[in-house]
Amino acid sequence: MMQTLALATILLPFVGAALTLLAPKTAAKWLGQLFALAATISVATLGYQFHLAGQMPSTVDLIKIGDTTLFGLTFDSISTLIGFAVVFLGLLVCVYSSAYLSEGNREHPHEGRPRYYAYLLVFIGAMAGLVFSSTLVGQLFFFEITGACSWGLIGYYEKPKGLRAAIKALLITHIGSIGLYVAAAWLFSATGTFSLSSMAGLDETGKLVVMFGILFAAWGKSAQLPLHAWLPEAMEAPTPISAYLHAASMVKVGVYIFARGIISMGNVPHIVGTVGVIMAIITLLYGFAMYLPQKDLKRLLAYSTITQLSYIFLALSLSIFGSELALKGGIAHIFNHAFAKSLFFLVAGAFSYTCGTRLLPSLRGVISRLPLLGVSFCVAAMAIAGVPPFNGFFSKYAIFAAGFNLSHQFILLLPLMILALTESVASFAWFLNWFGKVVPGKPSAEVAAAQPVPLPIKLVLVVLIIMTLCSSFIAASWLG
Amino acid sequence: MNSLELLLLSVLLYMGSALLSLLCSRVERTAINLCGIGGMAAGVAGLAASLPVLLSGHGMSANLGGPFAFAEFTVRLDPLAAFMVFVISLLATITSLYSLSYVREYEGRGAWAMGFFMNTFIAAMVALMVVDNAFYFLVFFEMMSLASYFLVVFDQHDEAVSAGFLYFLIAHAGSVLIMGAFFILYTCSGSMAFESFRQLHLSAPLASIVFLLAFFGFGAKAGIIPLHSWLPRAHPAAPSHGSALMSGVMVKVGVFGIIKVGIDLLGATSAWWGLVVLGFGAISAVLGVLYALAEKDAKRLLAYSSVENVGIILMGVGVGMIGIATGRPALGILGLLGALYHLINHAVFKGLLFLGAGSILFRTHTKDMEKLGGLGRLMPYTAAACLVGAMAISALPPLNGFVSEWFTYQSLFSMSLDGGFAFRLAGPVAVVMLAITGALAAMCFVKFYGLIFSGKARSEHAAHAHEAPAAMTWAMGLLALIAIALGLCAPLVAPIITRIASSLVGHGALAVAQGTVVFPGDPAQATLSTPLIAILLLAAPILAILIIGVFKGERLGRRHGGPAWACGYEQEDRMRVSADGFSKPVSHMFDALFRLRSALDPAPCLHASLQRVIAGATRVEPMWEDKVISPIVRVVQWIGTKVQWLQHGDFRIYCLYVVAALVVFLMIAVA
Amino acid sequence: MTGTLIVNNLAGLLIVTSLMVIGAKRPTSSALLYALQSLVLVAIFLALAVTKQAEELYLWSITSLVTKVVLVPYVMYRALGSLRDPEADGSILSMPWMMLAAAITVLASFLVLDSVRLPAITDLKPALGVSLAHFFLGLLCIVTQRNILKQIFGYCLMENGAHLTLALMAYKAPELVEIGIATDSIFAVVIMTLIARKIHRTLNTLNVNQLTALKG
Amino acid sequence: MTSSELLVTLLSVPLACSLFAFATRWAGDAARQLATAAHLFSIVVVGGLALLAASKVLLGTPLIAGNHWLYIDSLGAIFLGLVGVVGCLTGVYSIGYMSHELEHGEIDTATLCNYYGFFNLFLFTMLLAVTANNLIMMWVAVEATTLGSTFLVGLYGQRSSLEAAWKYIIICTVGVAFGLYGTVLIYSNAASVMSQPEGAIFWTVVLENAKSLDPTLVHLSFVFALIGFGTKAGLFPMHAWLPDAHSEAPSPTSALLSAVLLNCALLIIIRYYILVSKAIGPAFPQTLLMVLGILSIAVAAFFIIVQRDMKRLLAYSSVENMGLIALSLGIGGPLGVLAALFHTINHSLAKALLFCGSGNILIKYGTRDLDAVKGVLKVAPITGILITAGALALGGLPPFNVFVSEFFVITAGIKAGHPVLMIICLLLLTVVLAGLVRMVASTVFGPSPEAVQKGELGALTLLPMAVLLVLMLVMGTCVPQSVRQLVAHATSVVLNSDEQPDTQMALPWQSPEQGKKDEKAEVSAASAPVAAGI
Repeated sequence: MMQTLALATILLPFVGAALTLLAPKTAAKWLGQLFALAATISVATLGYQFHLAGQMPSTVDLIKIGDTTLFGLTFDSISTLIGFAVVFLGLLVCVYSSAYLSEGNREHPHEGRPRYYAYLLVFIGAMAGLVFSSTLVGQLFFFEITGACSWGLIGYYEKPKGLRAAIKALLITHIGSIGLYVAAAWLFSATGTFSLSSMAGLDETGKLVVMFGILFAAWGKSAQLPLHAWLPEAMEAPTPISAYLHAASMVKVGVYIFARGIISMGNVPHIVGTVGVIMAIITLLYGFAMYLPQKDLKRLLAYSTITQLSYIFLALSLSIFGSELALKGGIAHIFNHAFAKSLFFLVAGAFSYTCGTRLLPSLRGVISRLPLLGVSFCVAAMAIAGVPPFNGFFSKYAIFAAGFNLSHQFILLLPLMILALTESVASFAWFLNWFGKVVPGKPSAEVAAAQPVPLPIKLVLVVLIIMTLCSSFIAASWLG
Repeated sequence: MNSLELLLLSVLLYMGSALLSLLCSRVERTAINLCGIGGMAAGVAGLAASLPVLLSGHGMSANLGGPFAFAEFTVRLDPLAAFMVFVISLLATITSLYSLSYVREYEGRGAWAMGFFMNTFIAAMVALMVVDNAFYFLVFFEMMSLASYFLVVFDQHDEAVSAGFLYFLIAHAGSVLIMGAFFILYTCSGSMAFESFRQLHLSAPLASIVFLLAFFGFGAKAGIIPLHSWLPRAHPAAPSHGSALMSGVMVKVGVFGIIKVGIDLLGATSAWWGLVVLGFGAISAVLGVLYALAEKDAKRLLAYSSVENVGIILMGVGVGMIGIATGRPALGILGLLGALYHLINHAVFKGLLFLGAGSILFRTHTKDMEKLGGLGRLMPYTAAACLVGAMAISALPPLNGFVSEWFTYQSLFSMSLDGGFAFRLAGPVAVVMLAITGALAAMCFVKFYGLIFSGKARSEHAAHAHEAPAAMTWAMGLLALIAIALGLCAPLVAPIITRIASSLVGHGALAVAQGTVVFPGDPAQATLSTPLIAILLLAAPILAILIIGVFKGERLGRRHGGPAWACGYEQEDRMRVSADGFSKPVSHMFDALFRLRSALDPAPCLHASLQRVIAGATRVEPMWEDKVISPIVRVVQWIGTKVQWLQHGDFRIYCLYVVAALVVFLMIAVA
Repeated sequence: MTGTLIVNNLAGLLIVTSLMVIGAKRPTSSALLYALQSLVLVAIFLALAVTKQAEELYLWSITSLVTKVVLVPYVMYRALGSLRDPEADGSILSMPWMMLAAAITVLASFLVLDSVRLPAITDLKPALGVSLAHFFLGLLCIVTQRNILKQIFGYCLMENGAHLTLALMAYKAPELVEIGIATDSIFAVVIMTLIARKIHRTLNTLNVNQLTALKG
Repeated sequence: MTSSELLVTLLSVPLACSLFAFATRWAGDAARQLATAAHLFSIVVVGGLALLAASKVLLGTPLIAGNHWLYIDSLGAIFLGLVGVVGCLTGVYSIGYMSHELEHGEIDTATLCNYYGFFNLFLFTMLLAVTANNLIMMWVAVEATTLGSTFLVGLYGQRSSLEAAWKYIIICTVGVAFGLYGTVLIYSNAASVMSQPEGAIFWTVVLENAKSLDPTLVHLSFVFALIGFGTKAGLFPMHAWLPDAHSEAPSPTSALLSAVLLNCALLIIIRYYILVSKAIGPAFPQTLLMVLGILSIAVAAFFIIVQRDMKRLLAYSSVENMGLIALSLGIGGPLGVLAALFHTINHSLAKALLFCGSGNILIKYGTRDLDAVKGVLKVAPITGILITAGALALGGLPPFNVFVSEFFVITAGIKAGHPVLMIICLLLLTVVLAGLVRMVASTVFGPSPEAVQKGELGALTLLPMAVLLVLMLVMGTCVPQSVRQLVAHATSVVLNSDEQPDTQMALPWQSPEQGKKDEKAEVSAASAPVAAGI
């Protein structure tokens, strides 16, 4: 049953994508939403089934060559949780897009093309596939599909700059994928299988190679230094896509495979953790510094994504040193950040839609003219900055707690954690600063001339606000 | 219903009314009433929850689980928490009453949202007092800051927004320090529960780090100098009932936190912590009141005065900690008694004064004291209530401010009598500073009252003001009454607070009251009877009036009003005492301290460094493109163009390639 | 004079004729010279056939006679005779240098073959060396000549060299193979000729240097 | 139909049709229809029979026919199948493409007849190449493919196409001539050591006696064969004819050249590889193949990244893919060979698709210049989508097939202990991907030029591409059992061993018992807590 549901979740979007391409242009957006909805229902049912089954982790092999599993599904509390997030957010983005990509859009007035929805659906399916995959090959397979989809979506507007950014994204993540290639191949040559569960049986060198391979791939996808350069440029994408790419899907691929690797390997060499932590901190600080000059809301969010992912890397790397709390915190942060950042991006999109600009200096006094956007902006900013009762705090707290706890054993972690904490405060300040400049006050000319927010956009924003409030509790209770 | 259930009810009422208020955004009047009445009901429930614990001295706790594996939601209503809940509920009840009328000012500007934030703010504070887990403590701490932040920025003008920014930033930074302190404790105990923290026996250096982190973290919230800079900007920006709560209660959360960590969790094991607290308290007190004195803005003045009062409270806390650390429980109890007593007192009179300022603002739309004046006649009830508040805050007996300061004095005296050199030196110094504070505070509030209520109106608005609506005057009246009651009923109140203090110190209760007198543990040292003083104070003027009335009866009737005598000149506006003029001598005297304020202001320095970082980041950002990616692309393309040379068109050369390959491979084969 | 000696000497003659083919100015004379060379080749086949008692080689020589001595030169004579492009005449290497190169090629081929130890050809090593050298000579023609017609001849020379090698080493192979190879070469020549004509018609040149539009 | 009849029919039909098509030029007005009909008949027969033959091989033993001259084992069957499938599809595409060219006056009817004639002749020669067992016939067939296709390359008779045809024929004949030397060396070597020399001409027989061959000569002959047939297979540095010929030929021909012809030459190389490996061990041939392979990939990658001509770019991509196959063969081992064979199939499908797509663009825009072609998606959306998908697939992105085989190559390489080489290879593949994606980005997207009329070219030009895309998807996600078996058998042929890599791929819908078992396990897992609760 679960197997069927998972397969349905993965395949339905692909089928939908094919149909979307074949169907008449006007039907595309409805088909897109329909299939995204179907996938969401499927993944939600899967989660329910999994819950009924007592949340026992299980693995199903699907495609085998001899004894070698090429592709299989893994069900545990992590895959179901993240799976739900990626598919559900896909649905929300679909719904949002149906209103965003219309002639009424002030920044990019045009009706959404079928290929947009097709790419999006494929993206959803690929993400689901990646999340449920029980083998490295499966992960690599869907990893690359997401890369291809991101290419198509970033360059969607067909502007030279966007196309360039798209190629950049594709290539950099593809270079990252080399790590995964090597990891999968190495795993195979050492153990004769691709399944993640066999990673535990590797020798020390094998573990190092495989884990560093995965880490490198993860850096590429999750836009960590030194492979981060694609992400800010990727803001050329239509904003709902940015939301999906940089909140729920693309960048989460990296951290997810890293998390999977750590869980599957069990006893990961500490050097991986050390490298992971150090790079995470460096990226964190770099990403923060890059907040400062940004005037475009989306670019600011891009760098914020980079730093938030650094937190996740930090958490996951800490979990290598044996902290269960860090692992859970990291996973929860994947989940929480997905909703919070989606919200933020979609707010940025709504600004583009209604005001025709998303440059922060020209946005002012949003709350009086566009109250929902103001509230969403605030909720998103606070969630990202980690202020309770919004979700960001809860997972970040766990990460910091785990980090400080570990610093008892590994004293050198202490300064790093303090740096991270400082960054947290500083980014809080920066978001608060922008909040103060954008939301309250007298409406600027652009805001004053804003058009009303369409219903689907409103709906999605409200859902996301609610999720931003309760996702951390969902994650915590689901992960146990 | 037991206390915890009542408490839960209280929080639910706050939250319920807050959420309902959100739903009533279209009918703002309903939202206002809902929030006000809901808040009052919740406040009453809170009072009902805390009173039994206060009176009995027995706390209770419960574990509610929660979704987070690393932190259980534990609630603990111990005497200290009950005391704080009492203070919060008390003020919340009254401000809610006040808000019924006051918030109408904000109709059409999102009054519903204000109600939401207000009640959430209170709910967060109440919850914060009783949670017994570091994680949830921080959650509620931040929620409190968040909700109050929105109150601060509610007016949406630039000053409010930047004040809010500063406020929230400092609060958040403080909470991060607190988080750090908790993390150290967590690392040692392996659990987030406060209970497990209490069981810990940390090494002295580690405990000191924890304490200092917590002290500065909470100190930022309490507004101790030098972490106070947000306070005089944020409090005036908030709506007045919000300021009342922020100033009256929220800053106390900081004090509460210091007590919680320093005494409850860490057990105040090092005496120098107490000295630190005492020192910062004393400095805050003196500087706070000095700065207050120089203010023209009524609410800013009150805000600086909060800094001062927090300083006084902290002096008590410091003495309490020294007492515990040096093994003198009586001193500890006394110090804490002074602190806690002043805590509730300050909540009451500062609340009262902010509400008063709010009423004036409500009617005159200005906070600038230079533009007020003569309101005593136009707003008599407000004036009367403010008079009580001003007297109380100036520590005039028999009002409550006097009692708590008296206890603080007594504890400082006790400390000076005994113990190491440092303490014997610190005591008298602190006493002196407290005395200066008292004197300046009195001056400050003379100015406050005098400029606002006496004399003639200095502006159109002030001239046409009239009494505030009933709900507001009632609220102020209630607070005034409570202020008086807390003073007069000191013999009744002091033992209750003593019980709390002794439960903190972990020592048997100390007798501090007997009959109508209160005394600092030992009646031989000093005694004080506020009822008696009251009688005496009331009796003296009444006696005088009676005498005059009896003997000069007809003269009183012949009195008539006229312009004040101005040496024979016509009355002119500039002859009147101005806010600046009033405090000029003091400003002169303490010029250095005022200059210190601007010299030590880190803002310009921070700003400059921020600009530098931004400039750096602007340069670095394109560097990846310029220095890494473009070169790679260029190199690849360069190689490509070079490789293209291989395919230059002449097929004869192509044939040679084949031959060359053959030759090379043949050589390989043969070799 | 044994059969092998005849074979080896005739093989030497091949080199000379091929140099003449390369050196000839007009395509018609090249075609004639090529027919001459093919005749020598046929003679070698016959000599070999006698020496080795290989009946297959008789057949080979007949087919070669038909195709290489008659058919191919005829085709080329007819088809290429009318094509002239004075600009294309000339070679990168002048004749003396060409000879030197040929010599070096022969020498090198001998050296390479020195290491080969096949019992069947020990006594025919010189011929084998010549065949290899001849092949490379054809290649040399292709590489050095500026006229595309010369390159057709170069191909033919290569073809002859290869054919000789085949005859020396694989004369026992089924006849059909030989026919296939012969057919291939005829068709190759025909097609090359056709294309050369087309090129001349379309581009008005036979110069290789004009055929360098496709690059990169 | 016996295997012999089958093979003879397979070979004779295209030859006959070809001759018929040549003949139709004298048929006047009916020429076009007649030639097209013959062509259609031929390609359908070829496609059907090739698959039939392949399936026969799969089910039974290798087919030997024509007095041992023709031989199809599972290795040959793969290539035969490819010739059949790609030939058939590009044949169908040709009909659409060429009729378009005819209608627009690019060619006349006689040329069309010639085209069909040469097309089928070309098919015939390629079929011959992959079915030949006779070593020299192999060479002859390969040489014949050149001859058959030269006219196709030069079909348009323009300056550049003639130049390309000239270069093509010269370089290939020169190169392949070296192959003859290799062949002869092997043959005479075998003939001299075998008791029955007349068998030495057959590959199968030589293979049986491979152990007794003289090692030095085997070394030499492999070098000759590799260089010779490598020229035809388009390996660097013998590739130089390839971009010219592929880019100048009519697009269906380019597809055929790139997707099938190269493979035919490759098959010969593999045949030699098998022989030589058995005779002197695999180390030497593997080294050479790896060197050629990685060089091809490297050089082609850089060519691709700077290329401005669409078809030349695709041509270089062929070089790159051939290099990858060679590299994989060079890596060796079951996995390496398996990967190489898979990649052969996958590359053929992808490249055929792209060349057909480029043909559509060429017709629409009249140019292949990447700077001039813009907005295909708006002009011809289906073509645009197919090209995009094809280019991504060729760049090695899933869910398409090339990814799978590239992944296997890498896995094989790392398993064989060449991690650094594989990383370099992956980086180079990234460069290739960059080139392909850039091509798509600059052609498919962007605003469409005013001058270009909107609309597709018709079903005949789209259908083959769509079929190819579907095949690629299938090969990328769930490779059919039969193909897997065939490749596995072929691998064992290449490795000269009876042990074949286990490719019994189990898919959930293919093994009902397996699925049921899992479901049962799931049910029991689900019911356990319930039971405990009760």
